[in-house]
Amino acid sequence: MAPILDINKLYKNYGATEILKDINISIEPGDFLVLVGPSGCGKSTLLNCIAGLEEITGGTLSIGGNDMTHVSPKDRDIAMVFQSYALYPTMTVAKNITFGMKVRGVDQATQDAKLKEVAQLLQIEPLLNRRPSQLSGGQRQRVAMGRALVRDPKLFLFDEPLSNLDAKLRVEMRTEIKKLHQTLDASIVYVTHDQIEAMTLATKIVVLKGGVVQQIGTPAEIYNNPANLFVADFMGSPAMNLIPAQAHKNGAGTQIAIARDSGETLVLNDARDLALPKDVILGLRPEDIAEAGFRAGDGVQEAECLVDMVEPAGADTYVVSELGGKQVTARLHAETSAQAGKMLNLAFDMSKVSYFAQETGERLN
Amino acid sequence: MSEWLENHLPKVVLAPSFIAVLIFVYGFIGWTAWVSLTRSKLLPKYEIKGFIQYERLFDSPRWDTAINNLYIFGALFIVIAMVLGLLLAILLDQKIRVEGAIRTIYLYPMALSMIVTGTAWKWILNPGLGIESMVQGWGFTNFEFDWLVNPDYAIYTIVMAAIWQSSGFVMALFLAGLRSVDGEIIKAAQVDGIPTWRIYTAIIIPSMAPIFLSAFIVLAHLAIKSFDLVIALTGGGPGYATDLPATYMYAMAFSRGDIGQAASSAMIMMLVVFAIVVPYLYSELRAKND
Amino acid sequence: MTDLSMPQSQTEPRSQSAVGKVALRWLLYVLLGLFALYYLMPLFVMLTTSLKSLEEIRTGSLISLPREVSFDAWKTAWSGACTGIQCEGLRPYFWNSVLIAVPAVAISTLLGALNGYVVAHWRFKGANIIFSLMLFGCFIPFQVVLLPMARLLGMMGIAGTIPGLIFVHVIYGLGFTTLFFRNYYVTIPSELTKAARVDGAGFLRIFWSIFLPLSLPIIVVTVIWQFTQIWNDFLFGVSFSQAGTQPVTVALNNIVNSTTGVKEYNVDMAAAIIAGLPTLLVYVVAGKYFIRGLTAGSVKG
Amino acid sequence: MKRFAFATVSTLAVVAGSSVLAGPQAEVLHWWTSGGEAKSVAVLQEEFAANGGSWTDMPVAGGGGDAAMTALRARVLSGNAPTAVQLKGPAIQEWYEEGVLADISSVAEAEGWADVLPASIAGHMKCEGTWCAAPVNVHRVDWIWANADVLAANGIEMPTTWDEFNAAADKLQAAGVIPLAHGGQAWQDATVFETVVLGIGGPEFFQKALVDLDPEALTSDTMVQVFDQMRTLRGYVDENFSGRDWNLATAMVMNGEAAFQIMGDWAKGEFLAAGKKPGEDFLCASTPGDGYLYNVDSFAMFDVEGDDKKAGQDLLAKLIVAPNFQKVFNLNKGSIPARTDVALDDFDICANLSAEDMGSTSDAGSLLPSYAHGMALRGSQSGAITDVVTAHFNSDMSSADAVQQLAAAVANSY
Repeated sequence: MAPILDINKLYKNYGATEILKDINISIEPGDFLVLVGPSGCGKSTLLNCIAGLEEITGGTLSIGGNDMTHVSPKDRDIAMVFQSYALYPTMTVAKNITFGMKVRGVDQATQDAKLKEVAQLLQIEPLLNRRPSQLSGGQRQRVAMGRALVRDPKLFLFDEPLSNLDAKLRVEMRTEIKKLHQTLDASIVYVTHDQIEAMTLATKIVVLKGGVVQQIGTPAEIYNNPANLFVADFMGSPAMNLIPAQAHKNGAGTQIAIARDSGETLVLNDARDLALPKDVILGLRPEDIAEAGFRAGDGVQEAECLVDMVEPAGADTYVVSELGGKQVTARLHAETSAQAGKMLNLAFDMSKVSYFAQETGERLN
Repeated sequence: MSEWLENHLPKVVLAPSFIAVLIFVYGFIGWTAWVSLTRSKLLPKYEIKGFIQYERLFDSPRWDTAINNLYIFGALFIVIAMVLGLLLAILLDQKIRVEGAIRTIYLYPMALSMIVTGTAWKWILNPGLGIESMVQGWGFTNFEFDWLVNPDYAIYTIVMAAIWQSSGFVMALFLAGLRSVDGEIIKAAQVDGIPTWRIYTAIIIPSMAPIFLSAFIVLAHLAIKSFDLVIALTGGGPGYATDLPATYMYAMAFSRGDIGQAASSAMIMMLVVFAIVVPYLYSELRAKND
Repeated sequence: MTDLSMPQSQTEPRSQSAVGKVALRWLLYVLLGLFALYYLMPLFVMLTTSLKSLEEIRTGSLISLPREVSFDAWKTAWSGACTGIQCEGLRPYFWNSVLIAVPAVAISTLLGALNGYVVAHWRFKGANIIFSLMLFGCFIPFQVVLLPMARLLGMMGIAGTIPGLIFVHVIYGLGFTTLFFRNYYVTIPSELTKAARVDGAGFLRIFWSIFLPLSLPIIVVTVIWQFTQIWNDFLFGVSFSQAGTQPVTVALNNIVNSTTGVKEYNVDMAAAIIAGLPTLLVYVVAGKYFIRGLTAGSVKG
Repeated sequence: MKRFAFATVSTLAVVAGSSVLAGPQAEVLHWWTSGGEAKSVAVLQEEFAANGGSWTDMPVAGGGGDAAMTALRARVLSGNAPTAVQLKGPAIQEWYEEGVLADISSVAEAEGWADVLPASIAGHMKCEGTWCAAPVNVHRVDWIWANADVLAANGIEMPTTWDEFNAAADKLQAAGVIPLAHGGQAWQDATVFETVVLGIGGPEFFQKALVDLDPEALTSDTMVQVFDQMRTLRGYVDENFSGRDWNLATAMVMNGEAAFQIMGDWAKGEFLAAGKKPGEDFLCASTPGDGYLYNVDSFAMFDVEGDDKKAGQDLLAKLIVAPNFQKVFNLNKGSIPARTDVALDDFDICANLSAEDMGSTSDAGSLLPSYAHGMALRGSQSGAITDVVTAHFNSDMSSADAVQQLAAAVANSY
């Protein structure tokens, strides 16, 4: 089966400024692709290019196997949900949802049937005769989705649809979108700057920065094997610990030395045979540093560290310690006895460590 | 074909207006520039004779008066109309019971042309007929208000009538601005115990900067175009003490049959407009482009 | 935001503040009243004069109330005053003005709306320059364009006709109408256009179904502005009309301005008020929406 | 002009749409719009209609014809000129030089205009030897009007020299009467000015200064004296004169507030309208000094296409100068006929005086064109002079300065 969306060597310039550079993305039917990155990374522009709302400067783009590079939005068989919802203010909810069909000359009976179906699905039947100004944020969000769903397109595009909602509603709607994706088996491209949204929703994530793709992969790949320092830092909360260290070949494995302001150098051993340069950045997620005795495995190594700060967070307690000139966060269980200013024995899971080159930030292992 | 049309429709829609403006504004400005270099009298002629018309213009004491009047009139009119407009807007913004009626009263002069109201103003300002004689009739025999007939002050009566006509519109602009200021900021200021007048001077008025700009432009354009007003009120007199560039130009072109001279004065006027409007356009488009 | 004095008054002794508040309130109304007098004065003079007899105007004070109210002058102005060899008052010219103003307002408003829509939401290369050039057109003194315009109207074969006058008014109204609509439309989020495009609507469909229904406030502003300008225009009216197409302002001028004839001030004033009635009416009826439209449009909060 | 012929024809079709028959046609642009003036023109329209013509009225009032001239320029430039236009003085020749006037010599010769019109007036109607305009009337400009009762009460005779006038004015001022009713509008200032030039300098000086624009005359001592007298007159005017319409000044004379007014004979219409009788309630006399300043209204015919329009022009020209119209029109308007062979029995004493003086001054060579009313000079020159006159009258400019400025302004006006 042909990929539902295939972007090939896409470039986008505004005058002399390059907004997107050499973008290559391809997704299969039923994929949920999330474009994630900090603001200004070009993710919304890329979405607009997919929608045909922006002309692309170079490259090709096909949807459902058809070349759509220069096709106008209305002929791309897509539907889009916007950050501000972009509901037509003078139309009722029902008219908002059926506007697209009306424009396309769909007969009234079909319109009514589809409207009913979608209204049911999204539970917005009581709202159909209201105007957007009479709706709450969450309701508007549903209507906006309804407007997209009713079209039954090949590809759904979502442009930061949850960012205008409050925290609780955002989580609810997130779940709902995920459910919809599963029930409809729809193909979706979804833009967000929220890495948690990306992780929870995506079947495939594209991390963008400065108009360049940093990494494409499943959420697990992105999380566990970030392709560079940027991805490592951007994805996950609290962020991955990135610690300057020195690597030495040590028999079959690698010896890692981390300088400490207080006390002697911390020396850890990675059993993996890695060809590393001397100066590296060691990346380790907070959950891969545990209190000694709570984590076991081949790669686990223990070391005494001075606790600078203890931050209870309900389910977990975060402990911060200085390593290699950085504040390193460890995620401990809630009942830990760690106390600020005291030494604590920590267990480092060296099998999970990522190494990055100090100069380029690229992943080394 | 239809694909092309769909893609280019915006340009196609804008094109007729643009072409019209190109011809009927810029073409005509060009025409005027050309004629200003000729010795056209009763009807335009197209044989270029150099800058003689500009020399004549700058030699004319009447033109000097007209330009000076434009400065006085323009500055006073714009400043006072703005201050008054703002003041009225603030007064009207205090939950006035009959706001609708008062607002209409302030606004209506904009609806009437000066051909209509000029005569009434002439009478009101005339010392023998209007305010002066009325107040003297009340027993204040020393009361004097003879600006209309005093060559040194007549221009100020033009300012008065012009303000009468336009300040209501400025008031409307400012009132609209006041109504659109975010209420939360004001509540916050009130909670902080800031006095009302400080709230206006420190918070509300500064946030209306764009309206000041719009009001300025509308007023500046009225000031430069002011014509009916002068004709109806003073006819340029006493003497030619209240002549403005627009009336000067009209007199030259249509009662004197000196079209070349009129064209050169028009070009100078246009330069003044240009100097005012271009910075505005620049800032306007800069600000709203993002 | 209007009731600014409320929270403060709670911090002061009650009675004192209440007195001060009432006094302030009175002062406010007195001020507003005084300004209202200033604005009403000319209208008052015109009204009273129009109700006096010519004899009373010659002998009495010009700004006193009429001793005897007479509507003869109004009747004369409407249907009897001479505007040349015809003495039919303003009536026949009124209709000319309507024929000129209504289409000219409608066309310039519609074009302004389309132009504003393009400039605000379909920006293409050079759109801003085009817009600036159009805006500058607002500021051209009309005396400048009279002669070349006359020539072009002649070449187009519409000199002296009502279509010719409509044409002129539309051309020189475009700058302002475009400005009004553009400033209003830039406040409408561009996502709305995008959503509609994805929904399959084209340029005109989006304008018709989405922008036009949203435009009522700014249409009111534009119509008021244009109607006032066109109805009150004298310069174009006198230059580009001929016998039979002269607008009401030219007729008014013919009644009011006599070089060597006897002046009937009461008729002059009555004629002036009659000629101004449509615009006055528009302001009185639609004034409220005018302010509202300005709030919605050119001013962003 | 040929280029625009098709446009002209098509627009004319619109105008002419109302009358299907191709009788004589005329669209007449004039600025006689109100009261007596309009009724006077209506007389012409009736005669025109009685002769089978159809008249389209195109009145444009304002500014002594300024607005009408604006409209005329626009009409001519658009190739859609009116058939006949109220034009006067050198403006006729100016328009002729633009090549847009029609030749009506055939009518003039058939009707023998040359025999019935005074030579100087006929001169205004000719362009390079051909007849191009038809005179309607003769207004005398150098009139002084007085309230008979006020003069009698103060024991004053109508003044015949400016010194007498000044003496009378001083007397009146002492008695608490405003000596001179005047409206401070540029053209009224100019009207007074030219009568002073005529009175102090005499007809020859007037010709040199205000017709030939001789620099020597303009800067002469006589001219300084003229400005001195203007300054003196300024002292006789009440302080509210600025911007006052001429008819309000006339009203001041009528109700005894003021004694004199210097104004053309249209002021008579205002007296008559108020029911005053010449010779009894008000007096008329020529301003101090010799000579006669005339202001002749006339119609010029513009080049138009179409036989019906040309026929209209000929008919119109014929009727305008014909004795009947000359008489009826001028009875209405307060002026006197341009042709000298009309019986004046029905006219009042002021008109008779005017006609008498016209005859005698014509013979004496002191029948002169009024500069203030656009009879003597082209627009730019007369305008330049008026600028100085009105600036002097409305400020404290010295007479010496005024004379200098006058010469400079005239030099700068070509």
